[in-house]
Amino acid sequence: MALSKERLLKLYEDMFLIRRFEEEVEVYAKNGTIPGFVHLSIGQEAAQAGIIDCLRKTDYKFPDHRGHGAIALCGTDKKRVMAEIFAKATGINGGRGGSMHVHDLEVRNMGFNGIQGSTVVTCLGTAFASQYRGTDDVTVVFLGDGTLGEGTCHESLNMAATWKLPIIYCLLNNQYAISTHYTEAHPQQQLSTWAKGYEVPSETVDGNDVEAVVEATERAIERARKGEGPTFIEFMTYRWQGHFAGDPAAYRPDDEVKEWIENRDPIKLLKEKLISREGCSEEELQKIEAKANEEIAEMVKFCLESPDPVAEDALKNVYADREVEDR
Amino acid sequence: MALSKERLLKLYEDMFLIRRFEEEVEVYAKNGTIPGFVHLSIGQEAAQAGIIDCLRKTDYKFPDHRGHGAIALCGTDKKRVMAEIFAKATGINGGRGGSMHVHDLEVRNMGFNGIQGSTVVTCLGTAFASQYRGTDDVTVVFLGDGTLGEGTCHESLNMAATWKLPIIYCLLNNQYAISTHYTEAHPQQQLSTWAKGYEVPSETVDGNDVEAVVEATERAIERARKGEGPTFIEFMTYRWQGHFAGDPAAYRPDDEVKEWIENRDPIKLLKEKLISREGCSEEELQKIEAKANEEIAEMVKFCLESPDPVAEDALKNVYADREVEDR
Amino acid sequence: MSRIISYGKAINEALHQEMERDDSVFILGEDVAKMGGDFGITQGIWHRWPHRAKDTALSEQAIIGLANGAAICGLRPVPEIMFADFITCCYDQLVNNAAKLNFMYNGKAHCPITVRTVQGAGIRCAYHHSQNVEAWLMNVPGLVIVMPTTPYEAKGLLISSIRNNNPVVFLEHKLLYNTKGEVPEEPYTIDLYKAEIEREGKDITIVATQTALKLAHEAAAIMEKEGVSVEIIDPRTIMPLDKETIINSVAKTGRLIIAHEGPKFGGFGAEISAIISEHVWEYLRAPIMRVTSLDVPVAFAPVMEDYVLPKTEHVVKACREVMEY
Amino acid sequence: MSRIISYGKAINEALHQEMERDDSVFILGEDVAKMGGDFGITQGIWHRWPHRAKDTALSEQAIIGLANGAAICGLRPVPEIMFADFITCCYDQLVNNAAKLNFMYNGKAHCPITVRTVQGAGIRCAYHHSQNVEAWLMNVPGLVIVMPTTPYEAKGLLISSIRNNNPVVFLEHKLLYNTKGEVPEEPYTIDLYKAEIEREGKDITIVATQTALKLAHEAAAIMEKEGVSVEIIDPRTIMPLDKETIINSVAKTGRLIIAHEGPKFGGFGAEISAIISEHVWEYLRAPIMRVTSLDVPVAFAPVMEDYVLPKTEHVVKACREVMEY
Ligand SMILES: Cc1ncc(C[n+]2csc(CCOP(=O)(O)OP(=O)(O)O)c2C)c(N)n1
Ligand SMILES: Cc1ncc(C[n+]2csc(CCOP(=O)(O)OP(=O)(O)O)c2C)c(N)n1
Ligand SMILES: [Mg+2]
Ligand SMILES: [Mg+2]
Repeated sequence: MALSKERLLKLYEDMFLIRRFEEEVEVYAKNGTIPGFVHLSIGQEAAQAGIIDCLRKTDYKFPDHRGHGAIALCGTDKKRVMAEIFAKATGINGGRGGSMHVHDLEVRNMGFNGIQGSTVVTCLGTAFASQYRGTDDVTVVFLGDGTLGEGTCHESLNMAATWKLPIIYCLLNNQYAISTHYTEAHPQQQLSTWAKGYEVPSETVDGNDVEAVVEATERAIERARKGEGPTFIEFMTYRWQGHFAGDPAAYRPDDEVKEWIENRDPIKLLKEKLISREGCSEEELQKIEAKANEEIAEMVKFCLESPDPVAEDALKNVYADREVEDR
Repeated sequence: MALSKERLLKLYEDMFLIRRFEEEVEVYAKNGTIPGFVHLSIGQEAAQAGIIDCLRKTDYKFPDHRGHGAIALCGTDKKRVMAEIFAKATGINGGRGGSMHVHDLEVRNMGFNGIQGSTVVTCLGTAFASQYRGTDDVTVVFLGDGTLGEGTCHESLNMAATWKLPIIYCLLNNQYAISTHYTEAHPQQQLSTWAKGYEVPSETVDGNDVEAVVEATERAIERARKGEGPTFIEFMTYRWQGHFAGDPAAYRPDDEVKEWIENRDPIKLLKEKLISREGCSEEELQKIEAKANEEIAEMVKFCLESPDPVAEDALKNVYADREVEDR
Repeated sequence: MSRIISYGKAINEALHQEMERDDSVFILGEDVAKMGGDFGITQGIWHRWPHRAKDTALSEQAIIGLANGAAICGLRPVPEIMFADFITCCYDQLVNNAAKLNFMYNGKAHCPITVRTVQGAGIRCAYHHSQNVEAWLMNVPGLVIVMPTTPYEAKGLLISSIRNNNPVVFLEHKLLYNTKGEVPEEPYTIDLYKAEIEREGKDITIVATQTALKLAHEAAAIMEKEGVSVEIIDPRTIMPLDKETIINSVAKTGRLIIAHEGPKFGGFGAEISAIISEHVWEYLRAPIMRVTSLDVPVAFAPVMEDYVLPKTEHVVKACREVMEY
Repeated sequence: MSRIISYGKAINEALHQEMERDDSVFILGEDVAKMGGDFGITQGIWHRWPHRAKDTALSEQAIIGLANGAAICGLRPVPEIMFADFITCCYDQLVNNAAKLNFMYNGKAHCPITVRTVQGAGIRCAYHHSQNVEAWLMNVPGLVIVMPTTPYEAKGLLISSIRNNNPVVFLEHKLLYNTKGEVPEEPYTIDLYKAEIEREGKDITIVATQTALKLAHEAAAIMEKEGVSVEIIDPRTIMPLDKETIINSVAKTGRLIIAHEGPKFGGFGAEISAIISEHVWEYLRAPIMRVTSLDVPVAFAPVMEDYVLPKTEHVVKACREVMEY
C-alpha cells in the first residue's frame, strides 16, 4: 500500500532537512567548532525519518549515536538539538551532553548514550511503564548492526518477548561497526534471522526506501499497541561517511561506497518516486529544499551566536536533591 | 543406532554412582557436616554421565553448579571431588572452592563458578585455544534453562558461530531456575529454538534417555572436531530435589514431581532397557550397584577422616608471583 | 507501636508499606515474586499485588535497565539482585546509566530506583557469594550507597531510599537477616544523609559498618574495662557521606579506627581516613587504623573464611595501639 | 638504541615485539585487527600475524571471557577494551573471573591476560568516554592495575605486563598517546611492582598518576622558585602498590599530596592517604591533601570539562597550604 503524496512530501522535507543538518554538523566538526566526535547519519535518512514519522509524541523513542536526524525530527526545537552538538548553553541539554547525549523528555526522545547496547535494556523500562499503566504508547529503540553483539540485546529481547512488551527494535544495518563488516561479527546473512530464535516476528526491509520503512514500522507499531509484543526489523542501509566525521573509512571498498551513493541515495530515490509516480515537479521539490536550507542556515547562525555554558553548571544535577561540593 | 551393551553397562555404573554420590552429599549437607549450599543433580544423571562419556580426557569440560556428577566422572580421583565439597584439605582444590568451585585441570575439568553464565564466555577461550593451536579438542559447556537468560550466552554463541569454534552447548533444561519455570523466563516453547537465530544446529533430546544423550552429543562432537563449529543441544530433564539441598521446592506441582520420579527416572529407564533389550540379569546390575555403594562408602569415610585445611592457606595463590600480606 | 522483629522482616515490612502507599512502587528480580526471594525477603508481595511483583529471567542487565527506564517514566522500581556479587553483571547499568541519569537529563528526569541486594561473608559459600561490594561503587558520583545494620535502620532507611529520587544501592548483609531488634509497626523514614552516633565516647572514634559494628561494640565494652571510652559511628549511608559527624567526633577524640568487612586495599575505610587527614589532621593524636578482611578472595572452608575476616580482637588490638601511641 | 617516539607508538612497538618473541601472545578486540584499533595502537599487527589478531563483535564480556579461557590454556591474550568506560560491560569477567582465577585453580592455572584500555578526560567526549576507572578495580584482590605515563614506561610496562602471570588491567591515557619521549628500540622490561621517584625533593612528596604527573611537575617548578623542594613519585602500578617507596619518601618530607584525574571520593588517592596515616603518621607535619577532579560526571562542553578537572594551580595551592601549615 503506497503512501500518500502528501505524506511522501512531508518525508522528503524531513529527509532533506536532516541531510542538510548533518552536512552542516560535518563542516563545523571538521573545522573544530564542534568539540569531540560526531557520528553522521548521511545516507540513512529514510530509516530515521520514516520510523519517527510513524510515532506519536507520547511514544518513547531511543535513537542511537548515529541519530542526530531522528532526534531532530522528534518535535524538539531543532536548533536546540544542533546547539547541544555545538556545546552551547542553548542546547537541549545545556551543552552537558553533546552529540551522543541529546535527550528531550518533552517529546519523549529518551536519547542515546555512549555505551552501545545500554539503551537496548533501558527501553524495557519505558515499555514496561506503558504496560504497567495500561497506556498504548509504544517504545522504539534504534540499534546498529555492531551493537547487536552486546549481551544486553539478548536480555532485552528475551524479556520483551516473554512479557509481550510494546517495543519495536529497529536495527539500522549500515553493514559496518566502525571497520568491521557485519558478516565478520555475526553468523547470520541477515540479522533479522536472530529474532526468530525468540519466536519474535522479524523482517528485513530496504532501509533506503522510505515507503518500505514506514510500512514495516507501522505493522510493528500496530502489533505493539494491540499488546501483541515486540517486533524486530532490520533496515538495510549505508552510512556515506566514516564512523565519525573525519574517519577516512579506508576499510570499505570504493565501489561499494560509490554504489550506495550513486544508486541507492534514499533522498534521490524518493525524489524520483515523487516525480515519476506522484507527478511532482522539480520546482515543487526545490521549494521544499530552499525552505530547509533557510531553516538550516538560521540554526547554524543560532548555534554560532549562542553563549557557552556557565562552567560551574557542570556541578549541577548530579543528585536530585543535593548539591555537589565545589573546590 | 543403539549403544552396545558394554557401553550401556558402563553408563549404568556411572549414573548409579553419581546418584549415590549425591545422596550422600545430601545427607551430610543436611546434617551440617558440609558447609554452605549444595546443588544436587539427582534425576539428571543420564545427561551428565552421557555427555562426559563422549569426551576425551583432553577435551575441555565446563560442568555447571549442578554438576557434581559430571565433575566426578571426568577422571579425577572421585573422593577428592567429594572432599572438596566437604571443605577438606584433601579436596581437589584444597577446600578453598567447595561445591561450586571444583576444578581439575589434569582432566580438563575447568569447573564452574558462582556467577551463572560466566563460564559460557570463558569456554570461548578454551575452544579458541584448540583452534589457535590446531588441535581437535572440543569444549563442552553445561548450562541450565535459567542461565540462558544471561547476556553472556548471546555474546558467546554469536562469537562461536561466527568463528566456528568447537563448542558444544549443553543446556540441561530441568525446567526450573530456582522457582521460575522456563516458560515464564523465556519466550520459546523449546529452548533449542534459540540457537536457530544464530543459524547454529540445535536439537531438543530426552535428557533422561542416556542413549539419546550420547547420540546427540556424539553428532555435535563430530561436527566440532571437523571444524564445522558449535552445536546447541537442549536436554529435557528434571531435578528431583529443590534448588539446593534443603529447599522444600514448594513451587512445583506434586504430581509433576511424582511423574518424573516414578516414570522418568533415568536410572530406572536404563535398567529396564538393559534387562529387556540387552538381556542383563537383575543380579548383574546389583553387582554393579554393590560395587558403587562400596566405593561411595569409602569416599565418605575418606572425607570424614580428612583434615581441615590450614587456615593460613587462605592467603595462598591470590597472585601467581607474590604473597599477600598477613595481618 | 514497636515490637521486636528481624532485620529481614523489617525489610519485608518496609516493602509492603511502600507498595501500599504508592502505586508507582514495584519489585522485580529473580524469584522475588511467587517464591518471595531467595532469602524470603519479598514474601507476600506477589500475593497481594501480582501485577507489581515480577519474576525475571537470570538477566541482571535487563533488570536494572528496565528499572532505569521505568524510573524515567516516574515509577519507583525496587529491583533485587540476588547476591551483591552479581552486580558485576549489571555494573554498566549502575555506573554508566543509573548514576548519571539525573545528570544526563539535566535534572528533568530522576532515577528513583532502589537496588536491593545482599552482601557479605560468613555463610561458607566462597568467593562468589561473600563479597562486600560498596567500594566498587564509591568512585561513581551520582550513586547513593546505603548499608543498614539494625532492623530499625533496615526499615527506615529502605523507606527513605524508595522515596529518594536518586539511584540507591541498598546493601543488606546476609548475616544480619536473622538479627532482631525493636522496630515501629508504622512506616517511618530515617534521614538518608546522616550518620548515627551509636555510642558516645571521648578517647577513640570507631567508624564501622554492618558486621564490623558488632566487633566495634564488643571492643568498646572491653576497652571500657580498661578505662578507655570509645565512640562508635555508623555512617549508614556511605555515599554521599555525612562527613561532619565523623569529623566532629574525631576532633573530639583525636583517634580514629575504621572497621569494615571487605578487603582493606581500596576499601571504604581508605576514604574515611583520607577525609580525616585532610580536615582534622591537627586534632589527631595517633595513626588512623583500619580493621578489615585480608586482601584475598574469601575461601570456602570455614577455617579459611574465618581466618580472613576481621574479628573483635583485631579491633581491640587497634584500640590499644592508638591509645598507647 | 633510543629514539624519541610517542606513547602510542611505544605501545605499538611493545605489542609487535612481544608477538614476535612469543607465539602464545595474541590480540583481540573491536577493530583491533584490520583497522589497527580505534586509536591506531594495534596497527600493523594483523598484517604480519593475521591469525593472531582478531576483530570481534561488540561483545566485551566475550572478549574478556575468551581471554580468560585461553589464558588457562597457556596463551597470553592481550584483549583491548576500546574505552575504559566500557569495562563496566565486562566487569564480571574482570572481577569475578580474571581476578580470582589463580586463586580458584589454587595456583595450578594462572591468568596471564593484559587488558589494554584507554581512560581519561580531555577530548570533549562527555561522561561515557572520559572516566578514570582505576578505583573501580582497586578493592578486588588478584588484579594488577598498571598506569603508564611516559612513552618509556608505556613500552616497558606493557612488555612486563604481557609476561606477567597475573591479570593486568593496563590503563593507557588518551591524552598521552601523542606525548613523546625517549624509548629504547630493543625490548625491555620494567619491574611491575616498583614505584618511580621522578624527581627528588625534601619538603613535599607528591604521588601522582598520568595526566596529574604533569601538573605535579609544573607545580614543583613553581614551588622551587619559592624555595620549596618537591619529590614526585609515579606509582606506575597502583595495585599491588609499592608502598615502601611512598612511605620512605613521606618519612623524609613529612608532607604528602596525592594528585589524580578521577573523582576524589573513593578514589585512588584515598588509599595512599590511608596507608601513610597508618604507617608513618608520626612523620607527618601537615594534613594530607588530595588534588583531583570534582565528584561529578564529566560534562561535554569544554568550559565545563575544564572546570571539573584538576589543574596545576590546584596542586600549587595544596603545596602552599601544606608548607604554611
Ligand atoms: C559498550 C561499547 N562498546 C564499544 C563502543 C565503541 N563503539 C561506538 S560505536 C561502535 C560501532 C557501532 O556499530 P553499529 O552498532 O553498527 O552502529 P553504526 O556506528 O554503524 O551506526 C563502537 C564499537 C561503545 N561506545 N560502547
Ligand atoms: C549471575 C547470577 N545470577 C543469579 C545467580 C543465582 N542463581 C544461582 S543458580 C540460579 C538458577 C539457575 O537455574 P538454571 O540455569 O536453570 O540451573 P539449575 O539450577 O536449574 O540447574 C540462580 C538464579 C547466580 N549464581 N549468578
Ligand atoms: Mg553499523
Ligand atoms: Mg534449571
